[in-house]
Amino acid sequence: MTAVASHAHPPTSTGLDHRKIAIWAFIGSECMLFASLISTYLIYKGRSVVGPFPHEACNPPVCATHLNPILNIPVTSFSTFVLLMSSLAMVLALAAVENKGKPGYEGLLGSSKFWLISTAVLGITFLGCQAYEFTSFVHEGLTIRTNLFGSSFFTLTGFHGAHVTAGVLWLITLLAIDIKRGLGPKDALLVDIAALYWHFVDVVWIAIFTLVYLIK
Amino acid sequence: MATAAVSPSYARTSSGSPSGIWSWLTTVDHKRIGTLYLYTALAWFAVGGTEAVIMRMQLQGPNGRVVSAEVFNQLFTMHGTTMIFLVVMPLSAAFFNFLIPLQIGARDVAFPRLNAFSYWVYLFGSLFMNASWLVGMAPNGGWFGYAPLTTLPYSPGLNIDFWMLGLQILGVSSLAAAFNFITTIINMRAPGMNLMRMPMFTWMAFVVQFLLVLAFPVITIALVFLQFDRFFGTNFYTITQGADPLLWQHLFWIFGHPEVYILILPAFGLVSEILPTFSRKPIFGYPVMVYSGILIAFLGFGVWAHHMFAVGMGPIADSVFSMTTMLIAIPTGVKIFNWIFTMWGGNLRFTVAMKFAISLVALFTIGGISGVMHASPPADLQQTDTYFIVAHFHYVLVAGSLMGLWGGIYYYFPKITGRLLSEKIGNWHFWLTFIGVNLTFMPMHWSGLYGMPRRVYTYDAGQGWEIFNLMSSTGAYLQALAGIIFAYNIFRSRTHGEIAGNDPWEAPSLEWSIPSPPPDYNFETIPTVTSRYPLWDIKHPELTASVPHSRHGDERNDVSLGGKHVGAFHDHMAAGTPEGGLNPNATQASSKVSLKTAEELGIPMPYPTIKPLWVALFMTLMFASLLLIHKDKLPLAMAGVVTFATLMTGFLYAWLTAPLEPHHH
Amino acid sequence: MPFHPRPRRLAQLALTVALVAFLAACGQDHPDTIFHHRTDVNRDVDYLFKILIYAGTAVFIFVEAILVWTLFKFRARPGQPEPEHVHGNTTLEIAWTVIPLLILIVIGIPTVKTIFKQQAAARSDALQVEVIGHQWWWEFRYPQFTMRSASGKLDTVVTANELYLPLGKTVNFTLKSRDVIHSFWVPALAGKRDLIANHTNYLWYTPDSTTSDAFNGACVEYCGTSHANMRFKAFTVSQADFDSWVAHQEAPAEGAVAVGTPISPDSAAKAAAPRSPLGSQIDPNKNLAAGSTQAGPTVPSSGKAGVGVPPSPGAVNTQVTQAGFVAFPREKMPAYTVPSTPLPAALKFDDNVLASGNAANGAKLVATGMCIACHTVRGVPTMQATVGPNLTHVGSRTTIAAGLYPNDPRHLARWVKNANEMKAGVGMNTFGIGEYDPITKSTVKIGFTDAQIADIVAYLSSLK
Amino acid sequence: MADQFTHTHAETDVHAMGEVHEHPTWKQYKWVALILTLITVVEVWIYYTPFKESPLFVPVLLIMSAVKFAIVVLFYMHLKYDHKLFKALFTGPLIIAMSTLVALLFLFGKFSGR
Repeated sequence: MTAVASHAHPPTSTGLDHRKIAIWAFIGSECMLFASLISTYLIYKGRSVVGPFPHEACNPPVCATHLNPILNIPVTSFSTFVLLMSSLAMVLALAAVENKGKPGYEGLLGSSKFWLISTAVLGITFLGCQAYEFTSFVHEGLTIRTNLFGSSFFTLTGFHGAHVTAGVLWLITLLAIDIKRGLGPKDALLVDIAALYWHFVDVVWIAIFTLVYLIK
Repeated sequence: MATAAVSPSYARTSSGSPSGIWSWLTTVDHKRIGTLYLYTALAWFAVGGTEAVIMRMQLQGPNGRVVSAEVFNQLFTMHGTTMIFLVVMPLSAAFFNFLIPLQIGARDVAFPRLNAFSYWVYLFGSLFMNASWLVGMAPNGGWFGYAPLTTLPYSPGLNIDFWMLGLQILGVSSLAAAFNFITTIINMRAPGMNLMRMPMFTWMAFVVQFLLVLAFPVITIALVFLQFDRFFGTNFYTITQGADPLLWQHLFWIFGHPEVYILILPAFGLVSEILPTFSRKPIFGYPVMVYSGILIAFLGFGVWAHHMFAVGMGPIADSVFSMTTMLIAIPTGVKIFNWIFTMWGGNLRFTVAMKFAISLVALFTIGGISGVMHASPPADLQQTDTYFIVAHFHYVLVAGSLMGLWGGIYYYFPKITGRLLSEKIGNWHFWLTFIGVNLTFMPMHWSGLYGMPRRVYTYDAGQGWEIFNLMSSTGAYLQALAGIIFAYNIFRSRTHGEIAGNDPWEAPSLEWSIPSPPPDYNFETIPTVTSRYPLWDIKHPELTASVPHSRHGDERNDVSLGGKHVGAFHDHMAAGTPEGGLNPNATQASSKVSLKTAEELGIPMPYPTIKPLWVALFMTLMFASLLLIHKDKLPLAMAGVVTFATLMTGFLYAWLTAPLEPHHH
Repeated sequence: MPFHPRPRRLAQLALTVALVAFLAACGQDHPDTIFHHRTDVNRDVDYLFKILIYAGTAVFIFVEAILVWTLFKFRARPGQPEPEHVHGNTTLEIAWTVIPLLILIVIGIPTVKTIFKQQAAARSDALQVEVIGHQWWWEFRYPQFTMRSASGKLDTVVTANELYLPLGKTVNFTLKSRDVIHSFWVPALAGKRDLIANHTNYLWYTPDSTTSDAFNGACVEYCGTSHANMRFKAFTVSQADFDSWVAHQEAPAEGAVAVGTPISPDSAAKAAAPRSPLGSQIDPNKNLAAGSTQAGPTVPSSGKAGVGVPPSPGAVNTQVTQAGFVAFPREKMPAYTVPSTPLPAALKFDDNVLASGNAANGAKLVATGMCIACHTVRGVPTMQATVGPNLTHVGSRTTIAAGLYPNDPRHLARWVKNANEMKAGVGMNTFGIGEYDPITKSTVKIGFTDAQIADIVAYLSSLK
Repeated sequence: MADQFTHTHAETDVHAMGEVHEHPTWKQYKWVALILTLITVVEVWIYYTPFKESPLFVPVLLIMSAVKFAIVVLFYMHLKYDHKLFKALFTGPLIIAMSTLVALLFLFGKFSGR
């Protein structure tokens, strides 16, 4: 059998797993994707010819009726906090998988299922906030077609939301595997790459929250 | 496990390897995928070339009547799009696929099924985009697709829809392949193959993958905006809503300029393989060649606006982008000189591959010099959007990229098929190409400076442009003839070419140490690499004693010729003598050489699978469903998207959960 | 060389032929060349271009010479020993990094200087011309020259596809687009600049040769179907002729008046009110008294016309007369500015009816027909639309369809009959009965007969 | 099989076989979460104070979000503890992305104070 084994896959040149290199390359690529989206939002900021506007009221004659600034900072601050907490849950899920069965990881801290569910639920909460935000904007007269702000805002945050959605589906898949056969230290990489993706999406939101919501 | 005589010995010409349509549809072998890329890209080259010839027929004389304005606009749009996305990039991908694992001493790429997926996406995407011809609505907005011309009010037909959806599909292919190759090159190098020992082609390929990964997201977003504008009524490019048409231009060229290097660097890499081999000298200044490639790529992200000097960005931006653009000339110039000095002092053998490589060096220089002329905005304002710039970028992309790629095909065809391309026919191909290219594109410098705008389907008589256009058209016909000869050469040599043997050119790198065509597992034993020129080390250890970057403690010090230890590398050169290529038996028939199968050797090979093809197909159909929106069938379009997305996800899930290869032990 | 020499001999032959052809070509006339020295800007560009081309040629010869020398010197010969493996040479590599850098500095400094020079604001006394790109024609407006119509509407001198520039005076173009991106270019005068919606670009230069001349201009940014057919003519004329031309343009065409259309020409109105009461509006200083051909600049700093060009006394008339310069004389048009576009074979028109065209009938047809939906003929109250080119002085123009055809009855008639057949994708409807109209996607039933078209042509041609 | 390859890996850029498992601890995670929350609270708080009108508002916000960005990347994405290759794979593109963003804002006149 040794003869056979000698032909088997050699270890990788770096000692790292292929998938982890690929996910980091992917995240690098995503940087450019979101940079393009954020640039567009910032370029078009203040260039809309009709309201509603993000931070300013819109009055006649520019708008038919008085329109309040549309961004809802309290709700978004809450959803930002939720997403940050989901990142915490995610690292704890990874730690639980990596250290399954080790001392100090008994109980809740070692329950990868709990932390995966928490992450997913927090992610879904974030998406719920976004859905609430979008519908209330539409009620206030801002759709993706209304003006440059609407187009670039919905596209940017929508792209981010789509990434969160994909992340939630990924987490649910991991959860299904965990329920089916249990995730252990051997599967740490599976969780790790999902976690990297998840944190990256969080990090993008940190930038969006400041650049879109807080800065006038 | 390794029981003998389970299957016949490996030989491509006999029944050893699986054959038949199904084996190609399900293949995950990087070499077969590379071959698929190669022939598909060559087929599209025929299409793109035909488009060019029709255009040159139209422009042969003033007031031409061969095609209408509308058809001409579709032709130049599709000619550009085809040549860039369906020919040069996939031809490069063919070499990436075929060569990267062989050059770094790997058995396959990091994600073999993803690799198959990339190819199928490319195939379906290219078919989708060209299907527009069948409905008479080929894209007509130029390959650059400037908004607002491409927005709904100015382009209400399906033409632009085909284009933007097609590019999105092709982008998926390029991105997937890029992640794959990045991982492969970082992670699958054979022992001893450190970064500064990688062959130049692999280096340039490595750089190109990063360009792809960073450039394609930007065009993706620009196209998403266009899609949203056209399908959902957003305002990214809507003039009446205050949109800025320059947004598209900036996003497009942030992608578009790195794209130029995506097109040229693989050819540079191939030339850096060919020149040393046929000079019998190592590449001059290897580290500088590597760094200049990286520098070109890096600077390539800081020059995009030189495509936009005419839009009025203001003197500061013009000056900055002018300077960064001029800077790029330096690493490019370094490459040219290093190539020349690679040949200097060598024993030059003028094979067809070598001739193509040399003509890249000679002619790319012209494109480089006219490039610097364009880098000066005041001069550029007279030159841009005339035939002068058409001349410039065809010297870069035809006399540069394509010459390099043709050279690469002559050089690597024996490795791919086991047979040499005919040098006799190849000489006709080369000289007709060389004359044709120069006759086509050199006069365009003059027609441009004498005031002829580009992208015109007709021009007036008496402007002094007639003779130049006639020459350009004649040159184009010569190039077409050259293309036909090339096709014949490939067709004939595949079955009647000389048997190549492992190493017909006495080349230095790993891919030449294994049989031609290589067995599915590539290397019986993963080689241990001890220098940049492993095969030359074995053949001429006395000459390579001073190779830099062969660090202390390297096994290369143990390498010696004739019977003694020459490294793990030497042991497995199954079909050859220790020297690799000069095997007298090999020139007779490689098919007689008995190679062990992967199974016999106990090498786990990935299972063939059809799933990537299905995922690619359903993804393409998902995008294609969006076309129905403009037929006022939104519900049907959405139904199509949902159906195909579901199918795609289902097959993707099946793919991801199926094991890649047998679990041995 | 084990290979067959025949292709190479072919190559030598081809190169010889190409060289001969080149020499023949270079001896030809190149009217649209960028190497004309008729503006300040083009001379600067030429200076820069010379640096670029000399440096480029030197590099080219140097590189190719070393390359060719290498190829001959180091070709493989039988029995040659293996070449020495040289891996690099730091000195050399530094040399060919530094030397190109020096060359680039030599190019870069004048480049940046020229950028800032040419993109500085135009001198304040420049002639202002507004260029507006349309799919696929050019609108040229002269905002410094305005007049008031009987109805009190303030009009500007506006023309289509023909640009008149006074010699010796800097012209500052304000570039805009109504639709997609276009690019404004007269190669013989200066480099191009794009016309972009929601952006205003500027371009200035001074045509400063001493002889009047005609040049070809073109759109050089792909702008859709008839991009190739979006051309124009630029005429550089003496200041006196320019003033005369302006005066003529300010008045409605004689033809419009002659056929008895019920309006009072602007010139009459303005004769009564030599000073516009408009004070600080668009063009406060202009609003010339009718006939005073002094091309008054808008800019307060210079009360006088032009850069040191005195008002031309010969053109001072209360009436614009045919004796004055009203259009670039056709007989003086160089051959290269006369379009040679062949007529579409499918489009039939009975040229015999043209001789019997009645301008008065034509005037009625135009003023009451569909033409009013898109065009302006100043002086005709119903003709106020600005979708298509302004036709006030269409009869005096040398070409139609944005430089695509000569402006003569034969071409004009076919244009009116079926413009889409004459120029692909054009926005003008088909008016010839029985012709197919791609815009309405139907055959024209309510339109004009050939005889009616002849009347319209007679009328349009009279709008000198 | 290991001994056949380990010696040949000496000169490749390998740190260890398999993952580098120096992940931060639970304690660190807690602190990181706390800091992130605090910064977010401060961000939102100053949004509602007169400081909003200060010229320092934007720079301060940018710095705070950069800090948040950095600590998530360094600790939650454990880039601080991971292979240097990953640092390169992330920071390289990030630098190009941010430079592109800044260049675009400049080109569209966002820094010219209108």
